[in-house]
Amino acid sequence: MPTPLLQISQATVRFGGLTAVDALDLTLGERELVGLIGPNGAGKTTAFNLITGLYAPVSGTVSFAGRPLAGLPPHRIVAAGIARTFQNIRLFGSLSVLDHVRVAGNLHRATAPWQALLRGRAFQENEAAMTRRAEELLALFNLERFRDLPARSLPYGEQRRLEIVRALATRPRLLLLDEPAAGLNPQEKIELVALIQRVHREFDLTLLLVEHSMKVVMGVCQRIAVLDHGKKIAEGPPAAIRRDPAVIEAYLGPDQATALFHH
Amino acid sequence: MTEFLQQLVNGLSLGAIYALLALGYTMVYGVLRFINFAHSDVFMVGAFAGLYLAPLAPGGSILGGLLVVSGAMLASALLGVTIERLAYRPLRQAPTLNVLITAIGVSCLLQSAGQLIFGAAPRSFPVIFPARALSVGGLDFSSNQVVVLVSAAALVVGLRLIVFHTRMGAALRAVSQNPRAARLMGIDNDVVIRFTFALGSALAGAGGVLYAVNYPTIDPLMGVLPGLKAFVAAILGGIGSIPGAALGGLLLGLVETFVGGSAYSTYKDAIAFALLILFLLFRPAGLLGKARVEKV
Amino acid sequence: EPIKVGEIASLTGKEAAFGQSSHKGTVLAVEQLNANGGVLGRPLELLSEDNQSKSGESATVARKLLSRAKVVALLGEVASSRSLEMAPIAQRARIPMISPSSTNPKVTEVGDYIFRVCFIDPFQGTVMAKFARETLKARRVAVLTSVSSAYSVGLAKYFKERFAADGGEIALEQKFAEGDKDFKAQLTAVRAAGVDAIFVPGYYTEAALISRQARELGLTLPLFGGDGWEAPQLIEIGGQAVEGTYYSTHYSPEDTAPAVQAFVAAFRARWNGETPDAMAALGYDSAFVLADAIKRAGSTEGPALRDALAATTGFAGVTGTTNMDPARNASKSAVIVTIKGGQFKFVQSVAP
Amino acid sequence: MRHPFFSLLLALVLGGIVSALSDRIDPYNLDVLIGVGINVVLAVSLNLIAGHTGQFSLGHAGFMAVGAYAAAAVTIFLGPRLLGDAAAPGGLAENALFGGALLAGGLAAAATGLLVGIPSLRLRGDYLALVTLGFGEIIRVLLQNFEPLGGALGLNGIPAYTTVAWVVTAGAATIFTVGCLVRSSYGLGFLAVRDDEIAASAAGLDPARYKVVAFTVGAFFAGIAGGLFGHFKMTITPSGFDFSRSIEIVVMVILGGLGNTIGVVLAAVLLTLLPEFLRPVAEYRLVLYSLLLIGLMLARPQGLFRFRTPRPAPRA
Amino acid sequence: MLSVTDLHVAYGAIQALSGVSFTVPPGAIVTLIGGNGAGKTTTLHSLSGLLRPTRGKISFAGRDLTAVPPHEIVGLGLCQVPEGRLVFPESTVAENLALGAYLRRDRAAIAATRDHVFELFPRLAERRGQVAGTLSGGEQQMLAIGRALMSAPKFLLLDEPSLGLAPRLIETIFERIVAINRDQGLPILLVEQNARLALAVSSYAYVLESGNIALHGPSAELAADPRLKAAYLGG
Ligand SMILES: Nc1ncnc2c1ncn2[C@@H]1O[C@H](COP(=O)(O)OP(=O)(O)OP(=O)(O)O)[C@@H](O)[C@H]1O
Ligand SMILES: Nc1ncnc2c1ncn2[C@@H]1O[C@H](COP(=O)(O)OP(=O)(O)OP(=O)(O)O)[C@@H](O)[C@H]1O
Ligand SMILES: [Mg+2]
Ligand SMILES: [Mg+2]
Repeated sequence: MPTPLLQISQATVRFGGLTAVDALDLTLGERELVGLIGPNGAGKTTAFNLITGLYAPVSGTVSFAGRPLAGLPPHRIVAAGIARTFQNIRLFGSLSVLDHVRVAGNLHRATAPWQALLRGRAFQENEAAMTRRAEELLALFNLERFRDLPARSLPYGEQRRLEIVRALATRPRLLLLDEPAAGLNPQEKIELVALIQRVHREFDLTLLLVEHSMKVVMGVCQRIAVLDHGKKIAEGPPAAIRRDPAVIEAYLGPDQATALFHH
Repeated sequence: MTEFLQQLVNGLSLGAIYALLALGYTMVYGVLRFINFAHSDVFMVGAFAGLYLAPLAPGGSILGGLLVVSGAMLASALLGVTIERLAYRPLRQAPTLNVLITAIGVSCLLQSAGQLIFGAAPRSFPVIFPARALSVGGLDFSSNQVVVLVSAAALVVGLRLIVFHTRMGAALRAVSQNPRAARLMGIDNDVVIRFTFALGSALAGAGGVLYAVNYPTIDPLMGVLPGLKAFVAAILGGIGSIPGAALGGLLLGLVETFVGGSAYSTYKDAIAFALLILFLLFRPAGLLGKARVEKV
Repeated sequence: EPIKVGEIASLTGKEAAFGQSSHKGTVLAVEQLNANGGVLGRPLELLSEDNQSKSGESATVARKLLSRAKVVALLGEVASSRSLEMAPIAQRARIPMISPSSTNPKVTEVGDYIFRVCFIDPFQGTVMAKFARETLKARRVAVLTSVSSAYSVGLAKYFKERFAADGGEIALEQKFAEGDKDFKAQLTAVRAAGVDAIFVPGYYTEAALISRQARELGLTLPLFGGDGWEAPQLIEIGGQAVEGTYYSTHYSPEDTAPAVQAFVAAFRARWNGETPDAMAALGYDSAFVLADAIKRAGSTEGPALRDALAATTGFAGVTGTTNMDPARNASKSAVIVTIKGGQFKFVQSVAP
Repeated sequence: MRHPFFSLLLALVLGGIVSALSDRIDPYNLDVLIGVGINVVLAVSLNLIAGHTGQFSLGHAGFMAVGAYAAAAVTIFLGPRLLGDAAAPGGLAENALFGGALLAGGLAAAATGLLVGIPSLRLRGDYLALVTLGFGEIIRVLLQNFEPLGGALGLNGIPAYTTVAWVVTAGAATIFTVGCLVRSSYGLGFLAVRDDEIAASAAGLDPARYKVVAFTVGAFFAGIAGGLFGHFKMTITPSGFDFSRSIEIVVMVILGGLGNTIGVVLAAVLLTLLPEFLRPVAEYRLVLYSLLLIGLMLARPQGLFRFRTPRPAPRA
Repeated sequence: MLSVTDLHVAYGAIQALSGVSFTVPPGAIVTLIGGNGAGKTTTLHSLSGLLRPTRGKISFAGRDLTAVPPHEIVGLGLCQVPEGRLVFPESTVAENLALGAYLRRDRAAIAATRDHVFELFPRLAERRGQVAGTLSGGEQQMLAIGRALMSAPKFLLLDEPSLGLAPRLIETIFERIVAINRDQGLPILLVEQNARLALAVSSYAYVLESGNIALHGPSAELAADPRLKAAYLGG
């Protein structure tokens, strides 16, 4: 078996007396699309924070493409190829939509500060190339009409998409999405599913998706891991997870959120 | 040993004054999240209010002293509320740095208007509390120092009671954490903020009079330096924390005193700042400040 | 056509207390001169500019007064550091400048157009060192210096040099900074050092508080200082605690000389009953020294005025008799004053 | 600012013209003009730290002090040795020396900035403000006690090398540098760090590096401003670089609108000229000045010179 | 109970609502659905007094609310669970709940309500001492709902209560909302993205589009309406 892209083994994260992630094992292979679900407070976001270097595990390891990530600051982890979005949208309020993508592009087409002063040919070309690439990305996600607007003035759904585009601009090999469907209406959720699938296909990357909308999770994931109280309680293909009694008990509920309100 | 103890006494009494002023900074900061630069000038106005009120009260008695202090607190509270209404409230929706500018403007205004109205030359402050030199086991201090220490301690306890055990206190904390949500709880933010300014400014007024009692020369710029020191104390203690402000003030007073009495007195302020910087590097949220939690 | 004279003073800001005193003296002098028919038959017009006690401002207003108003001379500043800002500009423009009360030697070293009507720190330091040795019979003294004040640092330096040369011992030197009001830390260290007297080169604001706090700490030994102490507030603020302290000064409002009493009376009448302090007296004299020089020069041209100023001898002002020495510093007697029964009392006069 | 070189050129031509005329300008006007220029350099450089990068700093006067003293030390102590007696006033040798002195001042200040930038990695908001304030005060106290540089009395007898041309050049260079930095895709990182540090690191940016760069570059130009100041006023004192000087610069930056270079430049001009215009009211000057300051802020809370209103997003 | 007529609200130059009218009869659950940026939150903010309408009238229990400040509106019993939770991040769960009951004085009654809330959200009881800022997204949502219930409201405004909640919990919450409405006759104005769910629990629905009411009718009818199906019910 080839080395997995991401390997979390026996990782534990604690806040004071609270164990938010408990001896978690999770392995992602190249180009997989995996869902991470679980009740509120199960530790999903914490797992993301663990992977992206915002929290350090008290025990256990996280390694990416065979390389341990311990001790790397968040921006180095991004450079290594892991990008993410946030459960509570975190954009650069005053930056324009285009600039969000350009700034994330720095990782690969960095110009040094002094080049910015000399403004030589190479610099100009590089800037132009970065802008072009940013525009392409925006076009791909239908955001080009907002190009010069400050991000904070975007409608909610578009902000969510912009976060994904910003993450993609760092050219990740692994993309972590934290509740991308939250706050979207059913129609938008359908579009999101299509978008995720397209990103997965066209950008040639591995995706880990945290989401409470079963329509989205079941619709796109090849495999699903379920957390409860920081522990993994189930893992498998969507169909199996849907029927897993432990998952139903802890998370889905007996009626699986189908229309139950018949008055 | 006597020298050490004496310096300890000196440091504590100096620190108590910083603490008094720092409490006001911390109160206002706690609610509005901005450094009220005009605080130190409200302190000055408090002292001048004391100067003009002193002849009206029986001099050199506890009762007279308390009357003067209360009068100055009232005057300062009025001033604080007025400043809030005219210079800060219109900027309620603007970023706090903008309020900082009007605060600097108000501070400059009070100082320069003070020089015009009260004159630039220092004025001597009358005796309002019974003044006595005390000597205990080789340690010398004045009764005024005791007054300051006792008042500072009483105010810390009082403030903590208000903030943690009254409805107004609860509202105050709510407004500081999330003003919009506070309104949805039925809290009238304007009332809360006005209350905070009144309280904070009253503290400054009390501080001004007590400072003047201890160092009986007052002038329109008298607030600048203690204001700066108190600002430092408030941050050192963990801005927003009431016991932190008190502790920060005491600590700063002690550091200054011990350095000031040593062979390195030349570098007193530099050493005090250097120690503070080092300290903050290890405790970025100050002595008792809570590191701001940011859930991502 | 009036003769325009520029004045630069700290009318606002940190050191406005000193600046305003000096300014009031100067204004009074100009008013008196004009009431007596002016100089060379022309009235004097005093153009005062404020520098907010800020560094950088004095240079700007000096340029303004020189280029816009074409003043014939500049009066000012109290603080040596700000006088040093004006001086090179006056020197380049070849317009005389008279500092009323900057006592640092460097001020007049800037050039031959720069004068002052007060004595300088080396003289004052010497006077007080001698006084401490001979009159106070002090062997070991402590010095309390304000590090942020050039005046204080300078005076301390000359005092220490002379005192040590006279066989005394500087037991310790403690420092404080401008605006400090608590000196107990330093005084406690002084107490532990066991000295005969404390020298406080500084301003009356500090001296009064230092005296009080020294007494609170049970220190009964004599304190003494320089001309910065000279102000009625010293007794107002210091109260009992300044009894038996000494300082050297240019002048004393208690001086019974008719000229001084006339000045004090006129000053009180003009400024709301305020008693003039040393700054006021020096500000007053600076204007008269200038007027005297204009008269003698018979002209307001820079070089002529400069020569007349340099030739000032035996000018009798309220701060004593001024003789310009070759370094353009006033060589005049220092007066030593003590406080007794809540009154300033003349002790002795020390000739240069 | 589409063509930064063009505007730099324009500024230099303008500077050339003014300095050609400077002999004919009244010295007082010239003094004020140079004061304006120096404040522009200070405000724009602080804007990089506080406006663009969001690191609230109360120690800018400290950087200025380091630059002023270092530059003055070069011209006073090395100048006579390097120039000899032959150098013509205003000649090439003198200007070369001055250029070198300014650079030395800038570099010394930049080194200090680097030092101050480091705590900024751990501290935020008011805590950082305190540390920068502390650094400024430490610098002041050290200078006060350092006798070779004049101690509390300050350093005097600094040669008057500063000319309008130098000031305009420095102003243009500061605006150009800050403008170019911020307008490049590299420099977007400053803004990103200001808006959200965690998001910035999620976009692969190193917030620490950006902050340190901002402090270093900002301090460099503050140092240059200090050098210009010293060689214009001919006297510098430690107390001239105190906390209140820092506050003045902060006021310019906030009033101009954080991160808005043109606004900050205009605010620096306005706030330098305002007190001069208010001179006729004498003692009432500061009172009026503070009232105006409050009034301006209340009237234009978005910053005096921010005219663009955000466009609404098209509806989906 | 609550009636809104011809409501206009603008953010500076941006017109967010242009002539919205609807009513909520006593004891009813009425839902407001609509796409992103349609103006749902703006409507609720106007009702709570956080935004001032430029035109139109809001009347609640016979009182005109248009010029009443927010804290007095809460005093009248109109209580909102805001979008984005807006918890007090540095206060504990228990303190947040206590602030919800800020205007109530009867300690025993408050304690009883708190026990109810803890019963509804056992997780909150577990975490009563944790500062709210560190709660997970869903936990904060529970807290926001619990906090609103603490005020013993006479009218409840819910802005996307299901946001970020696990499926099982959504079920529980909606069951509970229906129960409270049924048992206490508490009228509710519900804003939801999850239109299917919203229509299932409400009796009447309004569809908001670009600041206007585009459609309205009994929920059951709208649920079958083809115009709604495409855009809001996900085909
Ligand atoms: N900084 C922190 N300090 C203390 N507790 C924390 C902190 N961050 C998270 N927790 C706790 O850890 C647990 C896991 O939180 P996490 O945010 O990972 O949940 P989640 O699975 O993402 O939930 P949700 O679906 O509601 O977003 C929660 O109970 C939360 O309260
Ligand atoms: N603070 C604001 N400043 C300017 N425009 C705003 C502001 N808040 C909302 N808007 C605009 O008003 C319109 C209505 O916004 P509102 O938040 O009420 O929509 P919503 O229906 O609640 O959407 P969502 O489903 O995203 O919560 C949108 O076009 C939005 O861009
Ligand atoms: Mg989460
Ligand atoms: Mg909404």
